[in-house]
Amino acid sequence: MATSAIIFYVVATIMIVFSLLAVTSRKILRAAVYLLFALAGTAGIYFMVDYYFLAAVQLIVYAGGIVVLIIFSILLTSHIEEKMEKPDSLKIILTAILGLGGTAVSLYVITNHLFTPQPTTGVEATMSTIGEKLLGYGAGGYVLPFEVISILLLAAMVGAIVVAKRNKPENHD
Amino acid sequence: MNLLILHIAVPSLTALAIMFVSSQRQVRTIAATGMSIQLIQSLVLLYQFLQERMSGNNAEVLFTQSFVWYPSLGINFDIGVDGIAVAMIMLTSIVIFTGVFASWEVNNLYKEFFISLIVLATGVYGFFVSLDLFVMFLFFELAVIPMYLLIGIWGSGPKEYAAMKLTLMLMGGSALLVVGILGVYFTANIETFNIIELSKQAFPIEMQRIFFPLLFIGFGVIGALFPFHTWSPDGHSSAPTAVSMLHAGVLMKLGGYGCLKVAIFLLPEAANEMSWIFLILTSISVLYGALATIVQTDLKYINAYSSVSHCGLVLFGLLMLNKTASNGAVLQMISHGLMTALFFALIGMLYSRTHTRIITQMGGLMKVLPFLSVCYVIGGLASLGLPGLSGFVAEMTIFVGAFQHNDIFHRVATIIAVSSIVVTAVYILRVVGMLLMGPVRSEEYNNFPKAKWFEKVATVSLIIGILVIGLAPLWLSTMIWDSLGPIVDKLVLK
Amino acid sequence: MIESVPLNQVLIVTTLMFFIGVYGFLTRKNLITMLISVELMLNAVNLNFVFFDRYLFPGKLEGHFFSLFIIAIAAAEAAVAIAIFINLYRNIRSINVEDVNEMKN
Amino acid sequence: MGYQYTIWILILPIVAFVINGLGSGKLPGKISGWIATVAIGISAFLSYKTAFQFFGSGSHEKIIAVKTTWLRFNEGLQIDMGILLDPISIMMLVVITTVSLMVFVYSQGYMKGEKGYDRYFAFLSLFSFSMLGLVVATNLFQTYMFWELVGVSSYLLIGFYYDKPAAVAASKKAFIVTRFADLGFLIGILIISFYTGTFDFDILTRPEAMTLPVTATFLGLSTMTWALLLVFMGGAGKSAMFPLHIWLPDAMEGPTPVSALIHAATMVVAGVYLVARLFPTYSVLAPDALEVVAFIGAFTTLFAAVIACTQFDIKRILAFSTMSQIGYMMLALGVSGYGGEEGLGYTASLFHLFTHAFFKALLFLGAGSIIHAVHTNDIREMGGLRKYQPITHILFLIACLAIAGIPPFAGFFSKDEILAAAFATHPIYYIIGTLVAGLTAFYMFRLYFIVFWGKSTSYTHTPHESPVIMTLPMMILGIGSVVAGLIPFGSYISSDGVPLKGHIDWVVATISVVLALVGILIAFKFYKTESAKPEAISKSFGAFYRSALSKFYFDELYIAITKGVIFRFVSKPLAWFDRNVIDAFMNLIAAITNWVSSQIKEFQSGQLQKYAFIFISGVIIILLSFLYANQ
Repeated sequence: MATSAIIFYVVATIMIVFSLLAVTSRKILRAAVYLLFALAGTAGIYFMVDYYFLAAVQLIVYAGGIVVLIIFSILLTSHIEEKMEKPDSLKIILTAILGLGGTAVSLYVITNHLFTPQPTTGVEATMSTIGEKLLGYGAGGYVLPFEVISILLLAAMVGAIVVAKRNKPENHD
Repeated sequence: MNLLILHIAVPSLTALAIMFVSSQRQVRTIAATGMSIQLIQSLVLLYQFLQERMSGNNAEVLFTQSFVWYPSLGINFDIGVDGIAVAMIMLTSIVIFTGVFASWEVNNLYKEFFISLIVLATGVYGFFVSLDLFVMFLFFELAVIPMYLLIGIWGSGPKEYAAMKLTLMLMGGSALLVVGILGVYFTANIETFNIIELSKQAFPIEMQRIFFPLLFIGFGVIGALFPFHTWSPDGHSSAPTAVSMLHAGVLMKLGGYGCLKVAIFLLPEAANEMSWIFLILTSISVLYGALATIVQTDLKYINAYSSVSHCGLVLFGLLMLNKTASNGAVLQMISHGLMTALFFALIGMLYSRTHTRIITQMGGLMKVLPFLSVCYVIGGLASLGLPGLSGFVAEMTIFVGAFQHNDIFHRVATIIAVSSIVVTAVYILRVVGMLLMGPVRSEEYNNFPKAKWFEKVATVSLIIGILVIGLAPLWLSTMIWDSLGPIVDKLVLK
Repeated sequence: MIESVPLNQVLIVTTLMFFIGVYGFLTRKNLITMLISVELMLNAVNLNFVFFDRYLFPGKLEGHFFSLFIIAIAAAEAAVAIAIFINLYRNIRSINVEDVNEMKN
Repeated sequence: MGYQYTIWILILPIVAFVINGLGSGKLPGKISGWIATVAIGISAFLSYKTAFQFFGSGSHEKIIAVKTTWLRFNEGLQIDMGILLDPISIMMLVVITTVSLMVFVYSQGYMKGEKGYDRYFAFLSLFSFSMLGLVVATNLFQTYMFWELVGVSSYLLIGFYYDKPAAVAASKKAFIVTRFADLGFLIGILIISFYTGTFDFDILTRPEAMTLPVTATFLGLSTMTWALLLVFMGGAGKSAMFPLHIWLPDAMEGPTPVSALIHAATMVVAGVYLVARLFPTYSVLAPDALEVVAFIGAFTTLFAAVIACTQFDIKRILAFSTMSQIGYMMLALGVSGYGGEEGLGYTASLFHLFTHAFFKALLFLGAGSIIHAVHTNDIREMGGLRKYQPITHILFLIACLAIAGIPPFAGFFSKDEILAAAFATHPIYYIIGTLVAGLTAFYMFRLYFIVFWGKSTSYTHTPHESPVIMTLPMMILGIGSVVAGLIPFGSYISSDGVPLKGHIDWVVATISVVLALVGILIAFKFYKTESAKPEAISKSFGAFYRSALSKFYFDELYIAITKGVIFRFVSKPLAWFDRNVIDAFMNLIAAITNWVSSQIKEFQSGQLQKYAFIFISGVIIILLSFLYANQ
């Protein structure tokens, strides 16, 4: 067995375990931290498939941005020591059945489907290629989605500020 | 310009014009003008139609025109009329014309009232002129929806209940219709909703067995087919005068018309095969409606139940599946339309004076309101089938046609239906006796205002219609007969 | 890794991750933990894109860019969501999903 | 010379109806009466002209004077409007126009100053039109149409005093009972048309031309017999035959001239006319039906005569007498054969119809004259009127003698023929007929003696003789009652169109005249002066007398059936059923829908996680179904 395969299995196991912990942990801050590990594992896999830029973005935005954001919001809204109440068992069972069923169906499809790679020659995901593609407006260029995402981010930023900002006292009755 | 498009355009424009004026005077002037134009152009249409037929134009439908509307599904705005449609349009024009005059004194939200009323009429006209099943259905719905508002807002008594019940039951019928229409459309698989085109298709009998009942009951609900008639008494008794007139006079006819031109026309084998089931239902409805009328005390209930009986006769005639009886059924639609409109108009006028519709609380109106009473008697006599008035022509054509059937079952059913004429006489005379005759019930009756000019216009136009058909029925009967050819011949051949 | 681990096996990992996210989304009551579950699902989808790209269409970068954009959108989403949560907490002193029924009725 | 002008016989009365009807309340003074009278007068003149032209020509063939298609049912069946002239229709034209004219003139005096004067004449004109249309009908359906119109005019005229509850009830009853009979008539027409494919009298009354497969039977009788029986039911309804007679006595609520015209001379004999019109058909295709006609006729004649002996209302006595006399006519038709001497009954029946029209109209007009003078219908409140009303008295006496069958008055000849015809075929019917002849004489003279002789009652107003406008028509009818019997009727009207030699059967005549004289004598003894004998005799009959006085309780029976059974046990439950079962069922559907929706409303909980759960389940299910479909 190749080393890379072993590494993959290890990383994959870590990701799955921490994902499970993230959705089951009863301490909310811990859940956030487990999420961080799962995301970091993902970044690791990106490295393994040679998408270094994506891996970096994953680490910066997800691990560095979103998780921190989540942790801050937890700190703002919850007591860290407080244990969340356990969801009722009926709900857990039903949801587990649903999840397992979904998994089973998906796995059935995945294992039974024969994937045939397309033999294409193309570009490597080097930084310069990514940059050219991202801002290219010729064939295969992504400038339009890039710009759209920019606007979206701007809008989200404005929106977040508007929503989260404290109402002025005169409006607050 | 095609006269048929004008028939849809004029009411639409009238309704639009009403939107821009405000005073009651202006509103009703516009409504009356629009509907008078409509009446005149219907007469022109009738004249032109007869002219065309006389000059030897034997096409199935005349004045056809087609506009592509939604090509990918084959929906076209196809219009065209045959003799039956012309007759029904004529009826509609008379009834809506008189309906406007009968609602001359609507004071509450009069603008909206007239708009709804005329939109309803537009739907009816559209239904009769269109040849495309989809468009037909569209107009059918257009006619049903304003009914809800008209009863719910301007009605009396438990009006919300009645409006809801009526609309829901008719919508239930519509639901069956949609299924039936789509069934026909997809089975034919020729990418068109045009009735004439569809009628040339041979539908497999298994499919017909499924969709014929759907279409027949779907239209039967609005034609007051037993046991789907119960919206009729509640709806009519709560509806304002003009709405009752239009509803019983015209809207219920959409049912019979649809049964003939859609259900029986498109699915003749199933009609042949299954007519007996519905024949039993309609025979029941004829006699049952009449018997249930005898004990009613509310004038509108009386008329509603008698409508059940009379409209039962319409479907009964159609189900005999021969030309004579179908001819009679169409005649009966027209005759009943005029008659029942007259009744409802008169009931409204009497109610506006006595403020009750319970016949046991009234009496002796003949002395104080001679004009209206005489009109009522004429309507009653037409209803019980007096020769010289329209009811006789229609009923006798149905009975004679039905009795020519070779099957003993059909003849027995005919005898059952015929016996309703006695029951009809009983309830008509009961009403006339209690309501109009006898001593004047109360002192204040003497202060009743006499019939006003618009009331006279309304009743007299209807009575003229009744008399014309009753005295000289041959032209009308021939006109309908010619148009029945394609429909009924198909039944016989197969 | 591409040569040594077949596509089917890597997809198993993403599937598991996705449905773990679903499970969390459906069982958790705290809105923030629900957000965490959503992030898990998004992450699983991202991985799928990357895998399909690398395994089936080597040399093309569509999957790569899709993932990139998804990460960006996820960031935006998280920002707005957390803003809403905080506002919500301010108003009803709770970020329990079952308590959020102000707009019902 | 053609007969096209006969159309005016029909048009004039209807024009009078339209003018009077539209101008109701606006026409000045008595102009409406004159319009109607002039119109019917011209009609009468034209009828006489037709009669002279037709009978003068010597041929008795049917003539279709006018014919136009009114409504077409299918290729074979159609309703024609036309005028058929043959001996019986012309005879009826003459009778109807004559009696109508007399009644119209009389009414101008009788109805003077009444409210609704123009309405009255409008209705009368309508009636004359309908009745004339009925008798000249060229086909069965035209007959039916005018039959209905006659019924409606009768309804309108009986209910003329519409603010009198009794009149309203009577008119309703008359219409509904006859309508019920008409139902039979209509079904009969339908059956006939089904088997023969025609409504035309021309074909229907040529038995030799009919080759119909009368194979179908029902309850042992051929369907044609049933059809003709049903047609007879219609006739029996209009002619007030037992058991459909109950409307006629009540119909006397109408104005008296109306009773004279409609309920004595013309409309009530329409049934007889109908059977006579279809007589060849009856005779050849359905002799069984004729048996029934004879039986019903015989029973009614006796039944009505018995009741007539006990009544006290002058108009009701006359009404029962009318029933009894029409029973005679039916009896004669029923015992008649087709053609030759066999057909004596047919001739006799129509002869009696003819003479009866005169004397019965006269009796009613006389009764009207009396009522006009004393303002009551009850003969117990009358008496000694011969002093006050000499002209009425004489004319009434003539009419009584005519109806009693005393020679040489009109009734003698026709009644003798009937009895002779009955004697030739059915002795039982002959015995009944002769018995009734005696009874007739008795009750008519009972009436006569009580009213004109008897005790002299003290009147609040002194009775006076009626004005000339009323007595003149009575006189003309009186002349008719005397001489009508002398017409050689058989040579004009016979069942097969071949003239029948009329002769008097002296044996039969003697017996019946003797019986009639006995009847008159008894009446004279009992009622000439007041005496206690009638009281005693009626006591001795006990229950029988009481039930005859109450018309054998038929009214009560009918009310029990209609009010009790149909109204209470059919209609009421049906109406209840409609509201509480069918409608409730519809409401139940609505309620169930409501309930279901209130149940599933829970799905719309606003709970995000539930939505997501269902959403994901849905996705999985769809996936699964795709998988399943792809295998």
